[in-house]
Amino acid sequence: MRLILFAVSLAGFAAFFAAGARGLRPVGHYAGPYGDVLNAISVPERHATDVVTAINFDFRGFDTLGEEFILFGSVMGVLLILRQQHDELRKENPEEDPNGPPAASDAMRAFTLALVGPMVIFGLYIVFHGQLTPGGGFQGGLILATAPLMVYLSGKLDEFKAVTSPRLVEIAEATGAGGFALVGLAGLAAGKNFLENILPLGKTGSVFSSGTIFLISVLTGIEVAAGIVLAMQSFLEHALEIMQRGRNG
Amino acid sequence: MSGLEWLMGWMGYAVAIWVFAAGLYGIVTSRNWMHLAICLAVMQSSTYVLLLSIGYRTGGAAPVFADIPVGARAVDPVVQALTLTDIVVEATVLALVVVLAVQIHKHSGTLDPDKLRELEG
Amino acid sequence: MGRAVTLTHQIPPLPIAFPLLVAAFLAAGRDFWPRRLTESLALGTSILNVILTARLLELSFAQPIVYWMGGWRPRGGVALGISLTIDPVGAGAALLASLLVVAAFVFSFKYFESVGTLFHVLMLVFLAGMCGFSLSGDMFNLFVWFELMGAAAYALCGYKTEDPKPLQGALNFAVTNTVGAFLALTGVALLYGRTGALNMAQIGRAMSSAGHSPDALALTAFAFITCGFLVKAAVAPFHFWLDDAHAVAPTPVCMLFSGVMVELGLYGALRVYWTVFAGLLGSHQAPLRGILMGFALLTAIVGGVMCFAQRNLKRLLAFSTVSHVGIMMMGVALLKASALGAIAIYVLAHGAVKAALFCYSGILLHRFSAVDEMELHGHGRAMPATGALFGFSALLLASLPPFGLFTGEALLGETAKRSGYGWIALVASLAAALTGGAVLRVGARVFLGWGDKRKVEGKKIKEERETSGGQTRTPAVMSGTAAVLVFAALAIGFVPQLKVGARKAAVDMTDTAGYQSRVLDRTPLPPPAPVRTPVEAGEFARGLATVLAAVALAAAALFQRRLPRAARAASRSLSAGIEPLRKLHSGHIGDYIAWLTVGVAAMGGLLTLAFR
Amino acid sequence: MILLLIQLWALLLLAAAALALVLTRAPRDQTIGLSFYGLLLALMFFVFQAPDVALSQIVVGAVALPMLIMLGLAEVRRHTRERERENKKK
Repeated sequence: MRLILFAVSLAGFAAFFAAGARGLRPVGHYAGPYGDVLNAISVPERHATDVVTAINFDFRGFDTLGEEFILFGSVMGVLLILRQQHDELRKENPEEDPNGPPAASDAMRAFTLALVGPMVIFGLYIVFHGQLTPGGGFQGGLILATAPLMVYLSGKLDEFKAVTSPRLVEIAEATGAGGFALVGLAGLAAGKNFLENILPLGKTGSVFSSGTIFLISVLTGIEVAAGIVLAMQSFLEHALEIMQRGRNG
Repeated sequence: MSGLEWLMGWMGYAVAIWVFAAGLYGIVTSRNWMHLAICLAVMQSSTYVLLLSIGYRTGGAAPVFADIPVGARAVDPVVQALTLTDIVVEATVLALVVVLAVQIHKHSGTLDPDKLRELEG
Repeated sequence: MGRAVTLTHQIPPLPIAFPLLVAAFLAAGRDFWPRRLTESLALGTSILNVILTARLLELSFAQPIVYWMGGWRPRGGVALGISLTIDPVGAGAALLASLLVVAAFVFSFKYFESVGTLFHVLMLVFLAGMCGFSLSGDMFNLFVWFELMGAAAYALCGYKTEDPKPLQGALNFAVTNTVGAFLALTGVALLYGRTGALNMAQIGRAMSSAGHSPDALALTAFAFITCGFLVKAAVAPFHFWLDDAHAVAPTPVCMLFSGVMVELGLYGALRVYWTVFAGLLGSHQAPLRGILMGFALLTAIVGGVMCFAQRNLKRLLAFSTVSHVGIMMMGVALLKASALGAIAIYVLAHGAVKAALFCYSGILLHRFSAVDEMELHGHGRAMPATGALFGFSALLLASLPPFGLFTGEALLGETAKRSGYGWIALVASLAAALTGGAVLRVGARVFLGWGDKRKVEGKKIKEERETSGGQTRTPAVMSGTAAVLVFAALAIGFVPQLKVGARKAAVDMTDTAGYQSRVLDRTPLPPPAPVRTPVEAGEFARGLATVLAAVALAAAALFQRRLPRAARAASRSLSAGIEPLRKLHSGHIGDYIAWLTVGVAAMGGLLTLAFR
Repeated sequence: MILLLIQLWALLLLAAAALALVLTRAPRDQTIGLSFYGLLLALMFFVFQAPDVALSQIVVGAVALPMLIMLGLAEVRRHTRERERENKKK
């Protein structure tokens, strides 16, 4: 009954959607003006060659501020929801069933561990070249976040705990998110508008160019990497505890 | 050839509608919260396809002016920026849904919304 | 230009940026900041937000504000960056959100069993999201703040994680609202494809110059965006998530959900209509009014009936919110500035009363670990003051003249009459009587011990307390917050400036051409002059009749056994009649999304028919 | 011309994959499917001249999200086992 009703309205919905989409220009005939104007002014006025990054961190940086805090809020939410679980588990007896990394051969472990270095370098490269080539704070931050995961998968648990010291990661996340807001407020302090560029633009094409775009990209990288690690950590915390007890006992 | 181009002209939108509808169908018929989360992701990918189709320009380059001169024919960078934001939003909401689903399973032993009709008003 | 002028010009981003900054700061040391510091800092920030948004309200009355992020001013009518476009309605919404967050923080001060700092961090993020949503002048930016509100709200909802019930509620809430958000985003994408713009003023101008009759794309975009926001506004048939979310969210969060978040959904729909679609769809106002009114009436009645049928106080209050949203939606549907002014007052008063009532449910939960009406039977006899205020709030909810909710509803009735929709006032009265009656019934049962003391059938529903400390008395912060809120709702009816201001604010919001020229051109049009609307004596009588009906309904429910035989049979068949309606509220996400699809398809079909 | 064909092909694959993903009911298969779907989306972004988006889609859609769901499923399996064990004790 419910399904019939749903099927009928789904068909209606799709037809209505399609009727609306017929009013669009055919794919391939984008007519501007917004994107074209930004394509034209991004290099001369912001010294940023990757226009998408320039939009994300400057022209529409306010969107990204909101988006960073969506990430921030979700990570806080994940911590909030998983928190009780951890409190309970401390009271429970340790089980002999470690939900740890999947059993892997030594060669495999060495391989994953060897990937950590390149991942970090690649991530940093992407973060720092955001304004020049495809990539930026998000993408680089996400790649950076996979590095600790590699350490975890390779079974080096103590090292994993060391590189993901909760307090450090927490502070890093808050710095990234709060720093973004601070950069915005710095514009006000300089007598300009919120999120307006206040740094020298530098030479187009060099790493330290395009003023606040570069700075915000780096801050976003920190935020994203730390946020993901923080969320991952609270997921894995339980497994880690059990494994360590198993090793000690 | 023009037939192919005509096809291309609407295919992006058609796929966006298709994907949205498929995601909705999946959500409504889902018997498992994890499955539902993935259907939500599918539904959300519809907006990426729609946005990028809208901003595409035949023969346009990517909006990165490192190797091409300013003023060269390029696709719309705005929809790409929007899609990027959208991807991050989707991922974070999905993370919340998955964590909540795991907690539900922990307390009730099931992931099936049908068996969880506890909220009846 | 002096320094002071610059400072004034820099206020607009602050109500959004400050809470975010403080949230990040609190999160940085969430394990080692002392509890007192966290609480004071969070409370201080929300008070600062009240001051800032109040100043914005004052400034925007003189001249609506346009603020360009990053200093990217429009060139040749093309917006390069994101604008905050602040008119009195937007600033007022942000102010209401800030005020209620202050109330929520005060209510939860000291006694609320907190999870360290996370609660405060998320509340501040939530606050920033609500302010951003109210002030933004950019379509996609609206979506971003909408999602930020959402993410914080879902997390706050899953706060009590011991049993699967809250989790299921939070999940239903998250999934339904996410689907709504992506529906809205699809609409935004369609508009962008047509106009190549994201700023609402620019889209509006491009849409109305594109042609005189609205085509399918305009209708689809309108339906998707409106439905997306109506999901947040809990308009039927998109409302199913609301009672689940309220039943499980902690009390201070409920205050915000009902008091302002839901109303912001309506605000979003209004904002988009008046900036983007008014020029285009304006020539077809009559059918559009009819369609929107249909949704409004359905919401008011479904909410009212379901409200009366609840036993769980929080769920009951949630359905009353649905019903009142229906009344507000009537004002939206009239598509008139005077209706909008009426709604503005109504929203303020409703926010205060509803927040107060949630405070009382929180107090009951604190004292007796229960929110079930039957279980609480007679428990409140020792709390006469609380009971009196609770009962008074119930009367306010039934729009007792001449207080806040009445003022709004009377103005709404006036406008409706002049638009040829005079009869909707009766539906509004019915909804108000049902919800007010339901709350009165609970009050009489709990605080006076009236009515039948039926055994609680089925398993006893154990509610978890959210507070620490002794159960023998009510902390002053809790009862104080509630009393202040009741007083605010009461006072709203007596401030004549408020009526004048609301009218002016509404005229500003509906001035589509003025909005566009303020944002895009250097020479703004002069603001239009508001029109006067006096309240008639007829409305006064209707208000009194509504209250009497509410009392009668409550009495009938309490003393069912003493009713004459015929009336008893009638009430029995009535409750059998609403059984299918109850069944629809199944708590099952698949059902909810199916209904959402039905709603969107219905709106789409009706629009298509009406505009052919 | 060749780009056009690739674009069409990517879109068609995407449509098919979306349906398949929705109809797959076993969560573990679905996780692998999600990863594949994420890659397809990234491919589509790439041929639509959106390298920035493609890059983040690879990291988010093909790696992070499937990983998240895998972790979630692992937790679910653990709970199930614990529950079974408790039931046996009784």
